[in-house]
Amino acid sequence: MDSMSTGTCINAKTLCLEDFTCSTSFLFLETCFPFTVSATQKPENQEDCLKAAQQLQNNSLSTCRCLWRMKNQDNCLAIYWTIHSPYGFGHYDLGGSPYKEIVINKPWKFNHLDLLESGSVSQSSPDLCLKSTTLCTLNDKCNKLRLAYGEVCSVARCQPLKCQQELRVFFEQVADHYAQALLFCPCDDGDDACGARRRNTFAPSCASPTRDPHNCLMLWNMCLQDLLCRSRLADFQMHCIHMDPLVTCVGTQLHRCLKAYMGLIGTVMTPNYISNLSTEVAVGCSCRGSGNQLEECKHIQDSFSRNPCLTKAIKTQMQFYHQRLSKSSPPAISQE
Amino acid sequence: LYFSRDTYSEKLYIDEPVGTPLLYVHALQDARGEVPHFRLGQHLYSTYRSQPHKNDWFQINEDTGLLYLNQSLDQRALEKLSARNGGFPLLTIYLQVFLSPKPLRESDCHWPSCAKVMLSVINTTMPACSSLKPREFCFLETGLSFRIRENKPPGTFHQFRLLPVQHLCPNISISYQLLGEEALPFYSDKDTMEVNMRHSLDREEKEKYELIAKCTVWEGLREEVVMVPFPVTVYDEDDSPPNFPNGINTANAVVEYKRKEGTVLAVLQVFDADVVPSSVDIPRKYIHTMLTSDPLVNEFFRVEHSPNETSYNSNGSRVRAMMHDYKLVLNRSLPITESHSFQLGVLVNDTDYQGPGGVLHLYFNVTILPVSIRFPNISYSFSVNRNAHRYAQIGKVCIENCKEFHGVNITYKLQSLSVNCTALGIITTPESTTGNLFVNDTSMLQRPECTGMKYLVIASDRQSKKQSRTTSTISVEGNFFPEEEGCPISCAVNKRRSECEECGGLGTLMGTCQWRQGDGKGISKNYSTCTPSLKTCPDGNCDAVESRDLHICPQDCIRGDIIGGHERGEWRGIKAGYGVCNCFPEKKKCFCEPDDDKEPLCDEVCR
Amino acid sequence: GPRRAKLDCHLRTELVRVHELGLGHDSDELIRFQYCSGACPKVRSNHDITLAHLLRTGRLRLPTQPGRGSVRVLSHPCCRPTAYKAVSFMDVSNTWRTVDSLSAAACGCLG
Amino acid sequence: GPRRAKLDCHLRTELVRVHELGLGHDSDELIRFQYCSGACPKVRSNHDITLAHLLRTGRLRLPTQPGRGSVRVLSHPCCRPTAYKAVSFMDVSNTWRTVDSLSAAACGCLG
Repeated sequence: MDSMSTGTCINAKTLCLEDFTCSTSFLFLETCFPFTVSATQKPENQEDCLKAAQQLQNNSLSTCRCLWRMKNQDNCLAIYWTIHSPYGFGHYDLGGSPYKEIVINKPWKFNHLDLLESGSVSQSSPDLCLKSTTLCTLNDKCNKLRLAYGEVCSVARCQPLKCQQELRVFFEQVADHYAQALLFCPCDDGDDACGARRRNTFAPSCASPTRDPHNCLMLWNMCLQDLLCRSRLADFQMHCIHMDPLVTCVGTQLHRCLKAYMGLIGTVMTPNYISNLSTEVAVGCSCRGSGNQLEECKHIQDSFSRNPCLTKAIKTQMQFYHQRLSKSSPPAISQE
Repeated sequence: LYFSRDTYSEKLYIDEPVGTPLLYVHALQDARGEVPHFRLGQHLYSTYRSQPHKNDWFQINEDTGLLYLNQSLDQRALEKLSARNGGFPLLTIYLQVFLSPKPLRESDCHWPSCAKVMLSVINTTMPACSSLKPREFCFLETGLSFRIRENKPPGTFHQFRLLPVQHLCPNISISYQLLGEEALPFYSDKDTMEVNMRHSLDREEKEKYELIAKCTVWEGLREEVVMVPFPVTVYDEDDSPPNFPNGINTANAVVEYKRKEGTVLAVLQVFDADVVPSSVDIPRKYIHTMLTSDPLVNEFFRVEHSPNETSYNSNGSRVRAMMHDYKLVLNRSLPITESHSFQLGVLVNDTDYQGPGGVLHLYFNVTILPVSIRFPNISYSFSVNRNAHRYAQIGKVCIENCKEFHGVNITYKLQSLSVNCTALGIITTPESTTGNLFVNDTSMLQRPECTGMKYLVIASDRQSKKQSRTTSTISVEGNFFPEEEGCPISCAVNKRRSECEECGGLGTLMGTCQWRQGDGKGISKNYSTCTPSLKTCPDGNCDAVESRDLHICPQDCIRGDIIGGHERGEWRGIKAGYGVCNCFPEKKKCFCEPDDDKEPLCDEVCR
Repeated sequence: GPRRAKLDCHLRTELVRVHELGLGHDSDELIRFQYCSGACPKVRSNHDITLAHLLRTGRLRLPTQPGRGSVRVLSHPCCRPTAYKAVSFMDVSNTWRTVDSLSAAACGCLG
Repeated sequence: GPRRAKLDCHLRTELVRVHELGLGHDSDELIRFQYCSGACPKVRSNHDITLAHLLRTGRLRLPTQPGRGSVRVLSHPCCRPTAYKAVSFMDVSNTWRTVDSLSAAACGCLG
């Protein structure tokens, strides 16, 4: 078992299976939640599932997590949700995030930025979104991963599922600051071309066509059926909504919220800017036909379009990149 | 019984004394006489629900719903709880309050019979009263929102006082009220500071009350006012029977030329003032059945139900409702001989609605008219040039109303009435039920003795074998001139006007290809190309004749590679091209590039 | 030696703006256009030796192409791509487009 | 059509005396020397169209090769033999000689 998965749920499960009482509870729990391929039937009595879960409370399984870029992430997430599903606070509160806290602010630098600034690669329009696209093209890995999703998302060859998958690969493998430069590049007020590039750079017309938008509750249910989407949604809920009930939006929490926001891109709950000229974001769904669950539906919409911390995080990130990408930018600084 | 909120919240400082009241939960009755008993979940939770902790600190009064501190929460206790929070600082403690007498499973907490309590933990002791700002005496930042079921008995659903802060600072004088409450179905009691309903509510009259709560705090002579939103959502009950908007429950449906499966013949609407069942549950709850035992009707007709949320105006505010469309649709293509009229009844049942009138009847008066295959009483005459190449499209024949027909399988045939000269063929275009006459044998045209042709044109419906005939006379014009030697068989191969107009190709009417000069603006639909006939190619449609042979119009029919700046047609062909598009049908390949791109000069390779 | 290797047939990269490609696409995006260039060592086949000789001595008269200089004859293998790859970009209307076989992926001396 | 195909890559024949071959053989016998030449328009790819455009517009600056002008770049497949055949003749001392792979047997657009 590779080093990445020590301390993750994969490791915790291996230890558990070596212990008789632990493995009986865990294997029973696996039948409660059809996340693992092997689980077929579902016990009628949910009570036994809760008892089995409670027996594992002091086991390392109930505090294990997964890592963003680990190998066989799906297995790890399946184990996490097998343990955590009994404890939900109702359908619309997913509890904690399966992803382990990550140290974020490693100092980074755009290579070739000097090349761009020296003007040797002629830059006709100073539009910073085009500039961040160029920076990605000049970086081998970013260019390769961007072309990979670009091809399966482009017009006349769009394959929505493959497009979503390649988008996820892009965000999981490219260095964060390149992905964020593309996603949160600042545009001058009224610069429609820049805003249009920013809004289409992740091929929404292919990845999440919103011809007749789903009801948000249906979209939520679809996401919960998918292991990865459920995990990214729980991460977003935890780091962009629950972590700050008094809505203070303080310090590093902003950056972690952006990481969670980016984690949703490429799932059915892919958010995007609402227009070329706005930095407000929303997920593509409507609340028509919600019946008595209009409040829950509106809550899903508001967690993207009326989320003060998310809005502040995006604005802060744009100011940062404005400073980093504009001509007179100081030498590389680690980003707090 | 149901909670008036799905989440209650309050602030929690460290070392607040035992017995400190935290908040009241409120339950409203579904039926008079119901008495609520509140029970607290055994565990309290942090961010990670899988790490519940035994609840030693909080208690609830079973009858009044008052949540209070049973044991003071000190620094050590806080650290113990934080240890189980996955490494995050403990910001929130979650509790669960149950209503129903029989204990629900603890992990299954959701409205209406279980409410979440969110205590925002502040890692300091309670600040002195004097240091608190007026706002902190009045309201919390987490905001208020309430749920009241329509048609249920009125009751108390909120009390304004922030219990902990007013318990520790009793001499603060404070008052609350709802703005404009005189005209509202709610009122606030000055003494108990509770908010009550004057009477039960009707969602179909108003479903959202966007109220404002006003708090006034006096500190000595200074008076401070704080206002916050106080939204109340009225929850729906299926208490309105479905009805016919403007009373129409009958529609006529005539089937004539449009006999294709999927054709919508008529639509009837049913209005329902309720929004439950929601669009997810409607397929299960809103049932419709065709009241017929006639196998023909069941085989050839179906009813499609599509519910859409709508809204109407009710004294100044919008109220959501549902509009159900019932479409009568052809389930299979109807034979042209079929002739029949009947009334089809459809029963619509809102199974969720318990009262009378939950079942409605729709009626479709259906008339199926037979349709005849008949040529207009004219005989067709066309002309063809002796130099026309094979597949030149000479003209179209069409039975009466052919443009109207859908789902009817008409085919056209030719029978030659002239002995020494028969050069034409005919192909049917299914969508527009027309017959395309084209040159099929050019050798005949080149014989001097062949000066004209006469044909019998027969249109027949494959299913009913019904037929109609007419005659078509063709005059042969022009003198034959042998073609330029070495010309390609497809006009599309040529890349320049000169090459194009000196050659013929399959599909040419006069023996010479025609050059289309494009607008030369980037990748454009109007690209330059060489075509057998500007009328039919390229027009974005690989028609019945062109699809016979790729050499005729590869621009519209190519499925293979298109090299250079282009946009592919949705199924086939070149939708847009850059500069000149020319094709090599035998290689199934087309090129689009500006004409100035002559072959590169003989670069140094030649030395 | 290495200096010599630089001249041999190999993959080169040029940063080109999409609107410079000459395919009619309009976009300011940069793409990495890769192509093959460099010398192919003469394969001492009898045919090539004879052909080079006949060309050099002018013994071989080449029919000219109308308006396009003399017809091309090669007396050695040519440095050409042996594999291609598609390139994708966003055009000015912010639509993702892909052009097949636009960039060379590998080079070789052919023929 | 056939008239234009003559420009496309195909087999050509030239009657050459053996001593003109440049292989050092001495004989006045005539042999049929076959070689490949012509354009390859139908086999070009997007890569070729773009490369030709970049070359023509001067957008592609080619590094020069010492002593032999700019480095060779081909913006179209090259017309080269795809099969060879031997040629036999009697030299001045009336001995039969055979030169392997002297003449092209078939041509193709490569790369």
